[in-house]
Amino acid sequence: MSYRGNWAISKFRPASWLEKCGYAPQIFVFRNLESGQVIYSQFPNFSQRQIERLFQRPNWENKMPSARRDIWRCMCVVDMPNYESSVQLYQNLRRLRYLRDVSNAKEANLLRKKNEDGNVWYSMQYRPTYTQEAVADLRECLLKSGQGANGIKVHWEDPWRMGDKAKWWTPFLPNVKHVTMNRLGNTAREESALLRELGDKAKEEFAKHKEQKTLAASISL
Amino acid sequence: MSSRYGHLSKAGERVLRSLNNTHKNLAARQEKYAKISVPDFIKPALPEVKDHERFKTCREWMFVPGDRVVIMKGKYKGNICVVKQQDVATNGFILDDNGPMKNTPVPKQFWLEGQKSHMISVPQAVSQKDLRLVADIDDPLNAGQTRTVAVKNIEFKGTYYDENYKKMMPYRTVIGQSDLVIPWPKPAPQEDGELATEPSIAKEQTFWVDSIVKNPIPKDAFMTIRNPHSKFRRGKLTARDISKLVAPKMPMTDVKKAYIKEKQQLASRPKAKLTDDEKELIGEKIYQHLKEQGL
Amino acid sequence: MLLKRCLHDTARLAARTRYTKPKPKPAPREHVNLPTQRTHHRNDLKITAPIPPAVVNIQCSDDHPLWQFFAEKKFMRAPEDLDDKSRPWAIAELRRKSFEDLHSLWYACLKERNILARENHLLKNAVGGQQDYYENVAEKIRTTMWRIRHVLSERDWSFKSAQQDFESQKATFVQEFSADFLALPSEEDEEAFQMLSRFQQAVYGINEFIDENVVNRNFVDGLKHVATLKIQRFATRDTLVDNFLEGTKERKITDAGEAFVVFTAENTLEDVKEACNAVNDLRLNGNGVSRYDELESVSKYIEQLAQAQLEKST
Amino acid sequence: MKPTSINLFKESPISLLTRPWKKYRDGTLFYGQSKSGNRRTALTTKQGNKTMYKGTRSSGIGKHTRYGGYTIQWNKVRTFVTPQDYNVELKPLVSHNVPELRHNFKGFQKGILDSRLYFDKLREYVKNGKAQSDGSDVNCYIERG
Repeated sequence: MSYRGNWAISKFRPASWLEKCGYAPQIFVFRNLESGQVIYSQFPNFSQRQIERLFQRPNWENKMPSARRDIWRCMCVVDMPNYESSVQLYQNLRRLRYLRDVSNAKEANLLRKKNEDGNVWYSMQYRPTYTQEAVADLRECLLKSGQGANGIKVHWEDPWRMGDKAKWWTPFLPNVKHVTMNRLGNTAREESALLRELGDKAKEEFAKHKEQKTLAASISL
Repeated sequence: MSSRYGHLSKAGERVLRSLNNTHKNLAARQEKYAKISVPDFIKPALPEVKDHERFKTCREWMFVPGDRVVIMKGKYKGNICVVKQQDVATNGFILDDNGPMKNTPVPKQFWLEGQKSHMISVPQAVSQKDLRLVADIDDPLNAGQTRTVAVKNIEFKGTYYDENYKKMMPYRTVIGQSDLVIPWPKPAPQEDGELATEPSIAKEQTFWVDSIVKNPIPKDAFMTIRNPHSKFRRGKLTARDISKLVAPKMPMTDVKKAYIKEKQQLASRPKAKLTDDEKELIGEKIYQHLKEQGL
Repeated sequence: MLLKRCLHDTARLAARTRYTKPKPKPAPREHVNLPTQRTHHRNDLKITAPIPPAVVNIQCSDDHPLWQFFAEKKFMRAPEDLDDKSRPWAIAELRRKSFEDLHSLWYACLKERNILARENHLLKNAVGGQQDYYENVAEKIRTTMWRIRHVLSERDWSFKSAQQDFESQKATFVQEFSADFLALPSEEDEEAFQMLSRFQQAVYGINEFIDENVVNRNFVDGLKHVATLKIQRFATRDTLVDNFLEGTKERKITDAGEAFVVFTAENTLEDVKEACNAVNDLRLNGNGVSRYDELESVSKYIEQLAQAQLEKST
Repeated sequence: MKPTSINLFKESPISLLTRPWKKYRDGTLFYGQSKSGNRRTALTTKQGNKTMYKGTRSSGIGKHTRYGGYTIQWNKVRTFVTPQDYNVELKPLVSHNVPELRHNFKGFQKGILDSRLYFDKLREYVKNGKAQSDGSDVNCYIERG
């Protein structure tokens, strides 16, 4: 049997499991530095199995990326108000990826920027369109997440990558908060620590939120 | 974006340069086609000169912008013009409106600001041999008045510091009349550039020879001041290297040894000296001989 | 077809017996574990166009260090805005600049060349030009830079050759200075002692900043000579100093300890007198420094002096 | 059978070895047949034996240790020493309106390297201190070195 990476994080996990195991209601988006491809994860890390699940139709333009940790960098972290919505977001993102790669592949291909040969624009191995699609997908999911996307916070590694904020985000998703991740020091090396810190903060927030809710419920009683 | 690195690296430079080396039999033909392909409004009036033939000093140029010259040849013969510009590519001079002009059509994308018609008059460069310098000199007949003359030939003599050009310039004189100096025209004043240091700061002295004991330069700086691995510093032979490189002396053969010994022996023989008697004898003999000859 | 269906139905009904009757539905169970995962992806998701990155989100401070690669914060300067009139620094002008100034100038040149190289690269690649506007200016700056190196190298060689030739010239140099120094009238004392301090630094390397000094034979000799000069200057004005000078061998101070005492005295008559008295006391006590451990004792004195000064300042 | 080329007989090995008219650029004698051969091209990374490493003129700031580590040798690391008090007023060029200063070494045989000149300057310094010389005038164009 081939190595499938970290077993604990290699499959889909429901909300209750995530809460029980001490994860925060977050979704992590990683991007590949070489090819620009993107993977979504429920955990602050990822495994080979996740990659295999996500890239269902690999071809010469959209190759199955390797799980080398040094070529993946966290692109953004989305803090959701509760575990159910985070799982829902993950499912929606996965669904959109499926639509792009499998069922509506032709339609998705029409939206991509092409080079003079009619192929997806690239420079060496790098195809920037995949990262840009991931941003578009995230926006689409947040738009459809319901309740006006309240209490959602997006931590961006680089605000450049989120696209024009005034054009794409504020008019449609005024309640979504955008934050830039800490960029001081060697963030590439200390990424896991950074993500853990973000997770701890999100958990605290969630606990506070929950407390308030129960308090409100008790008062109404 | 295509990337060209010719300005950063010399890789492949020789090959590219060799593309320009045309055979001498083809040069004329190539020049002809090059001339045809250049549009009329860019076409220079004079043939372009090679790099090493281009004028560099004011002695070569003879006239500088601001000089008055008279045209000696062609349609515009006799016109007195002012030199506006030196044309470096053709060693020619571009003159003011009195000089030769050419009416040519210009495509719209090359129109100058304020241009309204396709036709434009472009000044044509004039070569040095068709121009004579015009100067005002004191009239020898009417004292106190000046006369405008064209100078046939110019000669440069000596140098002096020119306040206007801020450098050493030669005296420009009429040939044969070294006292008749034609001054260089005053150039138009220009503002200091952006990269120029303030003059007073540039000329301020901040270094004085102040010690015979302590080097004025920190030791660590020498690695960057002089390259210890420079190719001009190579090739210092040590004694060991020389002993390795120089072939040992061949031992002498017996014959050679004997020859040298003989030579030494011959040299060490006592030299015979002529005594007075012998000299007398020789003299006598010569005398007899001459006598026989009848001298 | 119709017949077939009819047969199909009727045959089934005919075949139904007591045993083939469907079982009644079971009663709903009470303790049922709900599925852990009940959410599902939405079905109204749409593929949208990729969102390109945008620079507008990024705020750049005006003092960002990378601005040093840009002239006037422009992408590229127009060729007309370039400074093509100025000339490179002349060697003679650079010879008059201190090392620190030349070092600064080198960095100024380097920064400007970085800017020009950037612009030249853009011209050759992004714009597709063939001209050498930027290279011509950069070449001038390069001239300044090689001249800086040339001047520094030359300065070093001239220092080294002068240092070699100084052995033979030292005696006359020192003598000339002594004559000049002693010839200055007493009104110009301040000037004279400034001259002396420059002289001691130039010839013996005796620095006014104590911790920059290196104690060697030359330094100690300098100490003695400077002390002698000081005494000689005041000897004509006071009999005590004159007598003290008479008492020394050949009217010179030869002991390093004594020289140090006189050297550290202030440049006034009173202080010099005091120093003379102190030296006399030293002599009475027989506290001379032998010639063989001069260097050690002088360096010890210097250390003590430095410490004393440090304590005073703190 | 093909007849042997007559050219092969014309040059004896000794005459080939001693012909002095063909030389490399650095002056050493050339003994080969043709100077425009493969020999004069640059060494590439693909040539040489398996231990040959041409290098890329990059890195080399330390050593690989056993077990895959790397120790940096700081004396090999490129360091840029910036001036301690940066003089902002100095710019890379000088105005064209300022005459280029020239030094004149009349009476000093070795020019700027002359020791006598050095002593003279030292004497002047000891006497006058840090006094500006004639060249500090903006319009000065020639000065004693």
